[in-house]
Amino acid sequence: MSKLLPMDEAVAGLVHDGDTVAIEGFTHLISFAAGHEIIRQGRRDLTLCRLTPDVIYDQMIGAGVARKLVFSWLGNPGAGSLHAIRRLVEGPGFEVEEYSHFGMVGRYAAGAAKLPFYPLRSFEGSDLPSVNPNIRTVASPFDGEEVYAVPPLNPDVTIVHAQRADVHGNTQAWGLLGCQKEAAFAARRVIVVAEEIVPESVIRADPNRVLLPGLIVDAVVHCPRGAHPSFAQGHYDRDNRFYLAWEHISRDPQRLSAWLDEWIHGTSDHAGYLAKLGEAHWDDLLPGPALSGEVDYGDHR
Amino acid sequence: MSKLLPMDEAVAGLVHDGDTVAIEGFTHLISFAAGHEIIRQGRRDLTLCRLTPDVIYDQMIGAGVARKLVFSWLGNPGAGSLHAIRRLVEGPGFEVEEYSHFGMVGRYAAGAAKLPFYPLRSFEGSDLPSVNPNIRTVASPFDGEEVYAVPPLNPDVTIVHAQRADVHGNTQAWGLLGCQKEAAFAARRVIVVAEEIVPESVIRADPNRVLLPGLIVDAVVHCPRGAHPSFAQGHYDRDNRFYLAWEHISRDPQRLSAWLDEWIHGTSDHAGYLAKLGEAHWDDLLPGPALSGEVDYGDHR
Amino acid sequence: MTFTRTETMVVAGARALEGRRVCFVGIGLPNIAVALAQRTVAPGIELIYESGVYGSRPNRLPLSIGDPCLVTGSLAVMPMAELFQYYLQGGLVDVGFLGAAQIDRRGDLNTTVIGDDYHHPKVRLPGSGGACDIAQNAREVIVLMRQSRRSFVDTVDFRTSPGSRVARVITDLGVYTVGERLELTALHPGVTLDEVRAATGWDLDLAPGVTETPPPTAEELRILREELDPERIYLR
Amino acid sequence: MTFTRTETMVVAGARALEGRRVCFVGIGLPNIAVALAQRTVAPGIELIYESGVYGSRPNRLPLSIGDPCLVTGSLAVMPMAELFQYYLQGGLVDVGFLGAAQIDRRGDLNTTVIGDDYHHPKVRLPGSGGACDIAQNAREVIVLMRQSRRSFVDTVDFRTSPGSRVARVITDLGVYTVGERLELTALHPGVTLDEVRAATGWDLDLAPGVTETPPPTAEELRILREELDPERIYLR
Repeated sequence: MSKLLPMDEAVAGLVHDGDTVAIEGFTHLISFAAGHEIIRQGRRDLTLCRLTPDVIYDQMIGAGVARKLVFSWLGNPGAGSLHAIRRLVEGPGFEVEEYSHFGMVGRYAAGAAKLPFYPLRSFEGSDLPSVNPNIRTVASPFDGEEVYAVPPLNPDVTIVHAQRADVHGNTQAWGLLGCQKEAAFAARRVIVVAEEIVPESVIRADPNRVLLPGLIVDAVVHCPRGAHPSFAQGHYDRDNRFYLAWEHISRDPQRLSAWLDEWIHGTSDHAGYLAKLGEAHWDDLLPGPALSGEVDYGDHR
Repeated sequence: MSKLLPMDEAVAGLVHDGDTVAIEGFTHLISFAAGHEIIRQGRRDLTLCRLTPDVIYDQMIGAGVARKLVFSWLGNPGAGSLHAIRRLVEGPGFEVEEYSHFGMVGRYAAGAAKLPFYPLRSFEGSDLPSVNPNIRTVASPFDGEEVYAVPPLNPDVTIVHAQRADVHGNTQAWGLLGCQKEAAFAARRVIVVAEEIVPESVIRADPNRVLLPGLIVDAVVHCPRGAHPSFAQGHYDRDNRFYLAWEHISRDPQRLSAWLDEWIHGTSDHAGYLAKLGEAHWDDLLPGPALSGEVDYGDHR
Repeated sequence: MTFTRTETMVVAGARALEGRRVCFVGIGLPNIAVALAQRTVAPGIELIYESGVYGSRPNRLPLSIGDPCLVTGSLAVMPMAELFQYYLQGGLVDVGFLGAAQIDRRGDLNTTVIGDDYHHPKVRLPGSGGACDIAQNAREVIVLMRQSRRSFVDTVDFRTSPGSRVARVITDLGVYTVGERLELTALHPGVTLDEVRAATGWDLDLAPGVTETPPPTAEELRILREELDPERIYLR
Repeated sequence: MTFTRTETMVVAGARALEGRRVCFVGIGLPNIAVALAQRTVAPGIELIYESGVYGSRPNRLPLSIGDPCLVTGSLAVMPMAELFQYYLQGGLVDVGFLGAAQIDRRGDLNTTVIGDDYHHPKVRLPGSGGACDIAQNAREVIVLMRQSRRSFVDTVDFRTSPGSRVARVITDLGVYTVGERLELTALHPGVTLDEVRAATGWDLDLAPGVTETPPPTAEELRILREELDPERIYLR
């Protein structure tokens, strides 16, 4: 049975006010298109989780969809700051919960593995445990050694962008994988957004390449270039000019609001956003080929 | 710098009497060739670790190389029993340490991650913790829930068979991966045995396919068909007739001893073993092709 | 049409998978029962193996749970750590399908040793493998095994896997549901109650209204004998 | 040949990697320093990034630690969980290369907040990212940062990453070794001790025999300016 849905239906059906939402992807494969649709639909009171909130969460939080942020690195990588988030964080009323990257990865991993905690070596000598009661210690039952631990994180919905999926949600990705897998397995509901929808046979030809099985996927959205301005390895490069421009847009609440009006509320969907961007925009973002080569699984019968 | 060595030199240099040794590979990619060379060189007092001791450890233990076995499933899969091991286990003096598969996987994973324990949900209501003091409980520092835990396992040497590696030890494998990665990262020394030695550029063309980085590899041995009678996905099938025959060889200590004399001590290396087997032996073990297809990493510059 | 009791057992095992989405396939007889189920009552069922494969569509009957035919054309192949953590412990497995050497009236399973002393066993069996992990993490467990006084015992010699999630036991003689304890719900064709009692090491409980297992159909037998196991590897 | 203090800092950072095998590259300036090191003193060094890449050979200067040019042609790309657990926590990283907003005399690093109250910061900084993880698990840590009274403080406002493994600090003014506390070991060309003292928020310790950093060579400057950063992204 096909799980293919348009983005607006997937978001309307699976993302609710008050949900804990993770749009993951470490610099790579960030589903901006899904974040934009969440803004268009006016969701409220979300708890947003991401290692690196990135420009997408600055846009979403600037648009007022969230009441809390769970994260580990709050910046515009290589380009500056996330001013919409900073304005809220530096003022009262907006909640933040902060870890290191490894701590966030561990939270998703414990959520995916249904464990009550995840042990790790970090935080020793850091002030982070003193401001986050969710960072504790646990003693080994073997030698008594203490390590740190973080609790599971189980989003209501995780949204994963990938290079390809079939209509059942069987999903493959290559290049940086971040903690997309852990965040998806930890979630109650999963939306996959894919550059390409491929026949199931393409997935089955290379089963070691799987990121997610359709088993855990609730909706599949076909959305080419849906990770813009982040990148999709082998498909398009990061639009770094946009990241640099965001520093200025985000710094000024009025410019931010105008940008949201023009690019998000002023477009009906990602196709509209892309049309506005124009095809020429991609001229220097498309890489040449660098093929993986094939391996032989063997027709063992 | 190349790490390529003949099997005899790799084993002579890296496997010592009294070592804890893991030859891993779950039914797939089991380095029989390395096990045979350990027999030829007359190692003694090894602690052998494997989820499924399989025919290779029955041969090694039958040949007298080990004093202890750490494992989770002791059988000849689909074919019967491992009689050489059973004779020792059912008698006095030979030490065993027994887990479930998940428990063994967790021990390697904790060893690889340098953690003092690995938490998991298993063993509740089982008698295994009552006979193995290394299976304990640990309470979550968040909600107090108790789960089970196993301690890290750090072999002195892990031996991994794979489809291909470069001379630096950068290794790729496909098909069943077992816990080869965890067992190798957990080990103090690593030997990679490969069906094919490929240029580094083949590895770098598909970096998501990596199993092990050369960083943790001490020696690379080129040994085609070195996993026989187990299999190498896409290269050759399992030699099930041998597994069935082993049931009878292993049941009789004299036949076992004669088999070791003829096939291991009577051959100087794996090339000799293969020559004795004969090329016609492979006629119905070679699969037809089933290619993975390629992905595009993109020449991002 | 004649058929063996092993065939009836495998057919009953296959039928028990109707409507299931994800089945964790244990070592031995479960392999052929799921292969039959995929071809009859459960064409959409996805199979998962402790060897690290999900969504297998084997082109032949697998000789073991690590057969290369389970890999080629599957949906996902992964390190065992991922499969045990995210699929099994993560709660994605509807039903675990296990065999055992001994079962007792509570459904506890023994695949470790025969005899009272673990350290000096009469017979050393393979051990847990993934069974203890599956028994605790699959939503429910179905057991497929041959029944005799030696395998159906009052209390297992060693509790490898807890019976807490065992929901059904299917043998070559009949079918049991398991709540607090095993209750016989169906006798296979040609099997008598006396015969079952003689093959049970405790005072047998009967479910209200014991029925007879519908015999294997001609199509089920054809698939088993011609497609799946012409060399009688599992059906011996 | 003229050169800037930022260039001297980056060159000194690159030179510090001589003889290292595996370097964990943090956000910001470390990126360009390791790129220079790969082209000069440490051609065989393997780079590892928290984004999940090992053994990168980028065809251009990466714009961030998640640039696609780090992936294509690398030796291994993996889930972050694997990288943090098996490579970093597993003890395979010789040296972690970090930046920071504040450092204090003990080498503790702050990248979280400026101001005394975490909950109402004067300035909210990015936070730990992987820094706290690297600081505890790399065998040793080198810090690369610009020096001023605002960045070199007596006690950091927030201890994001412990200084316990910080072995060396390289700034635009000089080089420090770190045992119990920072000690100045070298001044960059043209920098006076008074200038350094004025840019240090505590009573500066000097190592015995403070030397001068050898100036950037023409070749180092050529690589930086022509090959690596012609648009002055890092060298601004």
